[in-house]
Amino acid sequence: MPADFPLSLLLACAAVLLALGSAGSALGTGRVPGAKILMFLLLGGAGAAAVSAGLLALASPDAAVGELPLGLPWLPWRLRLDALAGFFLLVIGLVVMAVAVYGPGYVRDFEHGQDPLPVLGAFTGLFVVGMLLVVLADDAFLFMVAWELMSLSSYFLVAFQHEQAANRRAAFLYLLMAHVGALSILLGYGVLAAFGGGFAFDAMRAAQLSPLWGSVAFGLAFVGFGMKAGLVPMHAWLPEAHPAAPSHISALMSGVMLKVAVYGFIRFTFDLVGQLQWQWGVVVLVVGSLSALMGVLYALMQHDLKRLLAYHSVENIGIIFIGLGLGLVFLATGHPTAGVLGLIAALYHTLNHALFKSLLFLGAGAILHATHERDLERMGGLLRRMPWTGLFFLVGCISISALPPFNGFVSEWLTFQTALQSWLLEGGVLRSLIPIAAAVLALTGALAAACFVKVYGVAFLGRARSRRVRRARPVSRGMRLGQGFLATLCLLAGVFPTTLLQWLNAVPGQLLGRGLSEATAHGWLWLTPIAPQTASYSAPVVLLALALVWWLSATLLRRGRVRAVRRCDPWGCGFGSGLPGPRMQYTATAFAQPIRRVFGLLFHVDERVERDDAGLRHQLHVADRAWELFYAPVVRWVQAAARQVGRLQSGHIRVYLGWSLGTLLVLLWLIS
Amino acid sequence: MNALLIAVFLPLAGALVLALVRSLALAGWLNLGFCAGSLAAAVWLALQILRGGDLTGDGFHVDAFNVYLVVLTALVGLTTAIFSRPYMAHVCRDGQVSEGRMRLYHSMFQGFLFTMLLALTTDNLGVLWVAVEGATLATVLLVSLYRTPESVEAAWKYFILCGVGIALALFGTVLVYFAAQHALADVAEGLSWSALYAGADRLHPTVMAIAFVFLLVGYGTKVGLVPLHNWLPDAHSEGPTPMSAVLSGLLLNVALYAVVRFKMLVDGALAATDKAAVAGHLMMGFGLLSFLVAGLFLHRQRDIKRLFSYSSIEHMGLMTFAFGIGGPLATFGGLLHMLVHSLTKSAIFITVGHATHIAGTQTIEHIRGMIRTQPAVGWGLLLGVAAIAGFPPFGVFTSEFLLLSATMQSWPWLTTALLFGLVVAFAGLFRHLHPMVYGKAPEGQQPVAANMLPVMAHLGLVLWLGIAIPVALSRWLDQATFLITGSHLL
Amino acid sequence: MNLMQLTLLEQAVFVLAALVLFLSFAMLAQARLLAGIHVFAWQGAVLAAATGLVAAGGAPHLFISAALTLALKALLIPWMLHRLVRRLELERHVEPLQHPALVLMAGAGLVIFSYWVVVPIERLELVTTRNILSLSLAVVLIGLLIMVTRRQAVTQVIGFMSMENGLFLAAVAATHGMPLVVELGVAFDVLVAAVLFGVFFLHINESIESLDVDRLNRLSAREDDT
Amino acid sequence: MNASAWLLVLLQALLFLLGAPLLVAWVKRVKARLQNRRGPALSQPYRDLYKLFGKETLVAHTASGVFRAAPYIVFASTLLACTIVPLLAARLPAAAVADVIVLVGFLALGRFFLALAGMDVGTAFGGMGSSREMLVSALAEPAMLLAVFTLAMTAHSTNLASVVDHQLASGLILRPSYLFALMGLVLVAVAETGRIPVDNPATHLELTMIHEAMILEYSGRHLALMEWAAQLKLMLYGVLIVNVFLPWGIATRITPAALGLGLAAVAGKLLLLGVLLAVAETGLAKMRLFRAPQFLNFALLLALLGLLSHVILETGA
Repeated sequence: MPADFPLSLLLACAAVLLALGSAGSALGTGRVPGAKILMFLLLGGAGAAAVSAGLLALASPDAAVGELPLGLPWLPWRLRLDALAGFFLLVIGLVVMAVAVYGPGYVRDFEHGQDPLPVLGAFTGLFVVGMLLVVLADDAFLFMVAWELMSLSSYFLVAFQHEQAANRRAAFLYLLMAHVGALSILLGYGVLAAFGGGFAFDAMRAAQLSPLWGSVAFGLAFVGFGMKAGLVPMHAWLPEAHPAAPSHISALMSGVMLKVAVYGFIRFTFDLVGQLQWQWGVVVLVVGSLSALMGVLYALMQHDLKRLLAYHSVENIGIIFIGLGLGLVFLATGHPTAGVLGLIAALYHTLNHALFKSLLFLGAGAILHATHERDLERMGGLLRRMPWTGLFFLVGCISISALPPFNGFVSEWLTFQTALQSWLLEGGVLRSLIPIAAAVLALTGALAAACFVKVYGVAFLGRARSRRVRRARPVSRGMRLGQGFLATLCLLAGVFPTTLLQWLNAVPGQLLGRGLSEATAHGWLWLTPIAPQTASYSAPVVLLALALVWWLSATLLRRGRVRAVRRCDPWGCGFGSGLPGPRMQYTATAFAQPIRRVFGLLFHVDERVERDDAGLRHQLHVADRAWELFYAPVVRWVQAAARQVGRLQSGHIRVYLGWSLGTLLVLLWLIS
Repeated sequence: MNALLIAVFLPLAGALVLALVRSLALAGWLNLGFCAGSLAAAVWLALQILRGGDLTGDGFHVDAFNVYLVVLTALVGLTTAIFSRPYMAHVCRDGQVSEGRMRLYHSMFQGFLFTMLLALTTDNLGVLWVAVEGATLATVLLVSLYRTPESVEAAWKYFILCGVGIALALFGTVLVYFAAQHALADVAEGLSWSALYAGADRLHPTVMAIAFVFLLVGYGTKVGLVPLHNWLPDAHSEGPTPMSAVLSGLLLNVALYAVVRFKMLVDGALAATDKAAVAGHLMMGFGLLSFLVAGLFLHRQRDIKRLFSYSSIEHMGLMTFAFGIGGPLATFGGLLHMLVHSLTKSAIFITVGHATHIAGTQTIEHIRGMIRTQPAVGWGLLLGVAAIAGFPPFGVFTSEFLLLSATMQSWPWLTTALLFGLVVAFAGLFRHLHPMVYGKAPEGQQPVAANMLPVMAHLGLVLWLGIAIPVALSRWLDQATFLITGSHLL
Repeated sequence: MNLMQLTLLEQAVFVLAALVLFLSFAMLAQARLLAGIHVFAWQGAVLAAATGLVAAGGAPHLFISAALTLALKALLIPWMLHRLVRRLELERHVEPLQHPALVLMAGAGLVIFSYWVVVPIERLELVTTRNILSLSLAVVLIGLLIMVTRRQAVTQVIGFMSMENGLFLAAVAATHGMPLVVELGVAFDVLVAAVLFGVFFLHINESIESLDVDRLNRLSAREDDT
Repeated sequence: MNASAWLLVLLQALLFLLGAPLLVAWVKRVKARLQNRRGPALSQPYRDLYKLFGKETLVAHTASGVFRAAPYIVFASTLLACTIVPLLAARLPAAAVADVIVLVGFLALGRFFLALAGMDVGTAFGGMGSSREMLVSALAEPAMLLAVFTLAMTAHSTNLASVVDHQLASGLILRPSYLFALMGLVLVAVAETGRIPVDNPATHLELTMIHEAMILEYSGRHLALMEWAAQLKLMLYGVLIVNVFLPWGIATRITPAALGLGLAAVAGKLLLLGVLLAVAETGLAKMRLFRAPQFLNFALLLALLGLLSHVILETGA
């Protein structure tokens, strides 16, 4: 019973209960005054409890276990909170807190719309409950229950604004793929359970699998979790579903739910399967690189802000899996230090992505809230309309573009460092494959930077392209606070990587029996993953130096003969008097056009120029190739099968009787 | 014993009484009252059995297995009666059904319950047959209650196909009796299941094998196993909705119950031979076939009630498969699935009844935006389908989890087939469900006076079972498992 | 086996059983509706006789079921069918069989098949009953075959009833009848079934102006047709 | 040692600041000579900078804070990137602050804000320039990193100081991988510093310009900072090439003599490099924008070849 739980686990359970309470109190919204505030208070409480539980778990040397009197009689729900689970609790908690602060302002739109607030709030709570329980689960049954609870409740959230057909379609696709993934995971657990004799994780850890069955289990889990995480080519649902949900939910889905999938993969591969094989690492590495590249390229082609961010989730998940793949390769070939480094890099990027992707989605939500616009082509000049959001969004852009001194850079730097350890490996193939993956990572980073120059430049800079955007108002204080919270965390995680790494070390410490002792050996100032002479990075100094140079140059130049800055019109580009209109600005599509031409064959581009009475009309559709390659055939096949089967129900009773007679004869013949 | 007699014969009395009651309102309440009474008696009986052990005599045989189904039958009967009272009143007000036929309806409702309970509790295989046939006769008139050409056609198909099937079952019963005559000392009890079970090993294997084929085809027709299922969607879709609820929730279970009983005998008889597991294998084959085919059928439906009747076929296939595997885990899962499926499916049919009243049609294309028109109905449908599709935290997931793990233990490769079927069926359900519940509300559709209490009760139970199976219930199921497989799970 | 070992009575039962099978064939081949009903009545009568003989052979309780059979199968049901046919002006109705030869071959095949099925029941004292079982199985299967091959609702019912005859034959000859309660229950069900059939004839007739079951296929339109 | 080392870092930064314009002037002059012109005096860039600092700074109405912050950020990040490159001496503490990957990061940071600034005013040209700049850099960055990885994998380090050390220690070894990496890096440098054939710093022809298009709206001290940063970048790449691939002459001990030698050596090498660059620019013509990707893919190919030849030829496996 919960009575004898350790403190960390108690806090975790408290988080679950608080989230449940938030779901419950949501049912009162609309009728009971203040229920809305209570709902978000409880949600925030859940987040805080999760964070504290996670920190406790990271600090404590061993795992906290407990049992709930629920589930199957012979398989009660077993909870286990070790460093890995703790870390992910931390990730979930932080974002949930931000969302709880942001939410009250954002949902104001829904209070008077016909999409009822109670539904939104209730499923948000359940969604958080599901994610927390997945992380806490210590047996496959509870894991699957929580996992599907997470999928189901998030599905309801995706379908929340169900009057647009696109959202319905997205929700259906999402639930379908989530279900397929879940069954694949279940099958993977089944293999482990068959060898370990039980669905409890302890039994699975003890299981001795033959390499073949190990690979089977790994493959199933990889497909299952990859489908949830949105790895190419299993990503099709992601860019559809994430934009469909309300923005703070998109933040939760992109920022946290995908991480829960990462958690599942790590738990399954690094913890349960046992004997690792380097081939797995190669698979993960290749798929990860593919996802990173395709994700960012497709993101560049989007001009719907939330869709673009969703594609960036594909990219960042790819980066995370690159790290995991490197870790797998190194661990399986007996280079624990490099392996641990890979795992750490992946975890670090997991945290970072959770922070900045949620930040960006909250920002997109703020824009949506203020302008009811998601289309970049109609934005512009928002920085002057909503300065705070603009500032925080800029932080998010810099972080996701992996620029120093923000957090995205650190994790990519660590990944590069891991890749550079490939000289340790024997096989020439691996040794040359890994740097190529690193090059892909570099390309991805550069393209991401390009993409966010586009986003920020088009949305926040320049001049407004539509009336509603021109009249945008700043959003409420709570919404700004939520973004600011995440932005601050982004900066901190970028500037104090060493301190963060000290916490992170506990994860591989418990999982693989060793951490990166060297990385943090030279004080909080220096991050030295392998050894000081190999590579080192001191984010605080960098930040300091940047600020110093900036200040120096600024102050020195102010001393110049002319201080003042005079405002004037920009150059008219030879258009004679006055400014060229806002429509003369580069659009998002135009910005991405060179890249679209360079990487043309990766997209399914449908570009046509039509002439109608309004003049020339240029239409451009960039479709995801994954559809025609992977999804359409399956659909066609099922339809055909259904058609064949349909003939059974011919409607003629004599045919039916014939079936009975035939069946009877066949069976009699069978048993004689 | 009294509890048993009350539980079984109260509905019979109800049938007789209701045949005479003219007042519609009174009939509705009486119907409800009789169901409540028999439920109370059934619970009482269950307590007796669980405390005092099996109860055999006077041609009855009650053990943990069938008392479980007795309670389930009585429960679903009651909730359906609760739903049926306002629903049928509405139907009657629409003038679809005349007063006289309402009397027929209520009387036959009770009659149907009586045959169900009799079939479950009797010890005499002949009486079992009579009862199941009686169930057909009782329901066939209800299927054609509306007297539309479609309903008549459906009733005719139902009647002929089930009649033929049941006739074959009788032939199988005769064969069993024939085998018994040369195996049992006392020919008089040659049809007593308990006696046969006691002496199963002495029954002539070949005769029993042939008999089982006939029984499987016969009762399997009623279970709705592919390719004997054709009557099922017709009968479900054309009859009044409460009928569909009890057909899906109860009749199929009882037929499956009969098959399982006979399987127990046949397994005993064939234990020594080289075809020891043939019965199980036949059931597995039928079950898997039905499961997969029905899943594909879901994609082609235009009528909402046909949709869910195919889903019933699918789930019956799953249960048949489970009992075919045998083994404690699979059987436990199968029993649990019987429970959750009956509860969920009847809840769904109840909701569908309201939905069809709102839309004024059963055609899926015209049922739109339920959540907007009447949120309670829309959400009921949505959650019910989510439950039946096997999403946690609903209990269907639990039982399917058990079935899957049992399959993984004994037939690992079949697991993939099961998972494939699950996905196909899920897609088939939701692709139709989505437009029905979501989207804008169509013009001119008014909310109806919907009584969602039964639905909430059922789904609540299913939810509870999904989150935690009470110890008492698991003991109960384990006892039943022990009866069927001869070994405990717990 | 040779008939010498059997008593006269048993031989007679054999003959009657063979007769029942023959009458099934007659029904299978019969094109005219009324004639079909008559053949069915005769089958009932023969069955009743066989039951009577078995009863005389030392199973007195079978006299009751003999009487029941006679009353139901030979008299009541044929009479009801007759009335219906007249009421629906179907006396002149003729339903020629497509490929009669093929159908009769199939029937013969079913006979052989049913014999082949029951052969493995090897126990000497069962030989007689075993063969009668094969006969009755054949009757059942042929009854089903009739239902498959005929489009006329009435003929289908006849086929169905002759299936029941086959069951009775098995019950009587192989197991000297079932316990009384079962017999009564079965008889009751058959009666109700017959009545219901009558009711349905009327409904069907008024819904599709004929009893051609092939025209009962509106429901298949409830599913996508592709 | 430590304090003096940090002083040396500052000295290096100062050298960069002062030397960068000179290098540009040198290239210009040599080019002019190759084209039979007299060309501007070597002091011309300094004069330009001075003039710009003195001029009034205009900012468009439509520009936001990003526009005004960008010059400082660009300048600062470029200067920081310079400080970690060993100019005179190999073992400098600054190299520990940030390794070569961070160096790439600094350049990326500068470029990010440069491109944002280009889009801030809201004219057509700025966006065009930013778009092109991001395309070029996106293709150049992987090539540069691959080239760098070749070094790093040989030296088992991304710390520039250690790389240079490793070079000096291992003496003159003809490595095919280095050859390819060097060529790749040169091409990247050409593209990144906006030289012919990818971009032409001397033109304001709308259709071809990249870098100039972004800073079109700048004036006064802002423009000066931007220009200076560009010059720093050129010198940075030059030093990177000459000192990492051919580090001989660089000081390994901090003594005046050694430092003097280092200064002479690096100056000589840079001047030579400048001549080469001038010759190349005179010989080549500016290419269309959509041929630039091919140019950079070639660079990527070279870098990749370098890496593979390192893996295949130079490691015992």
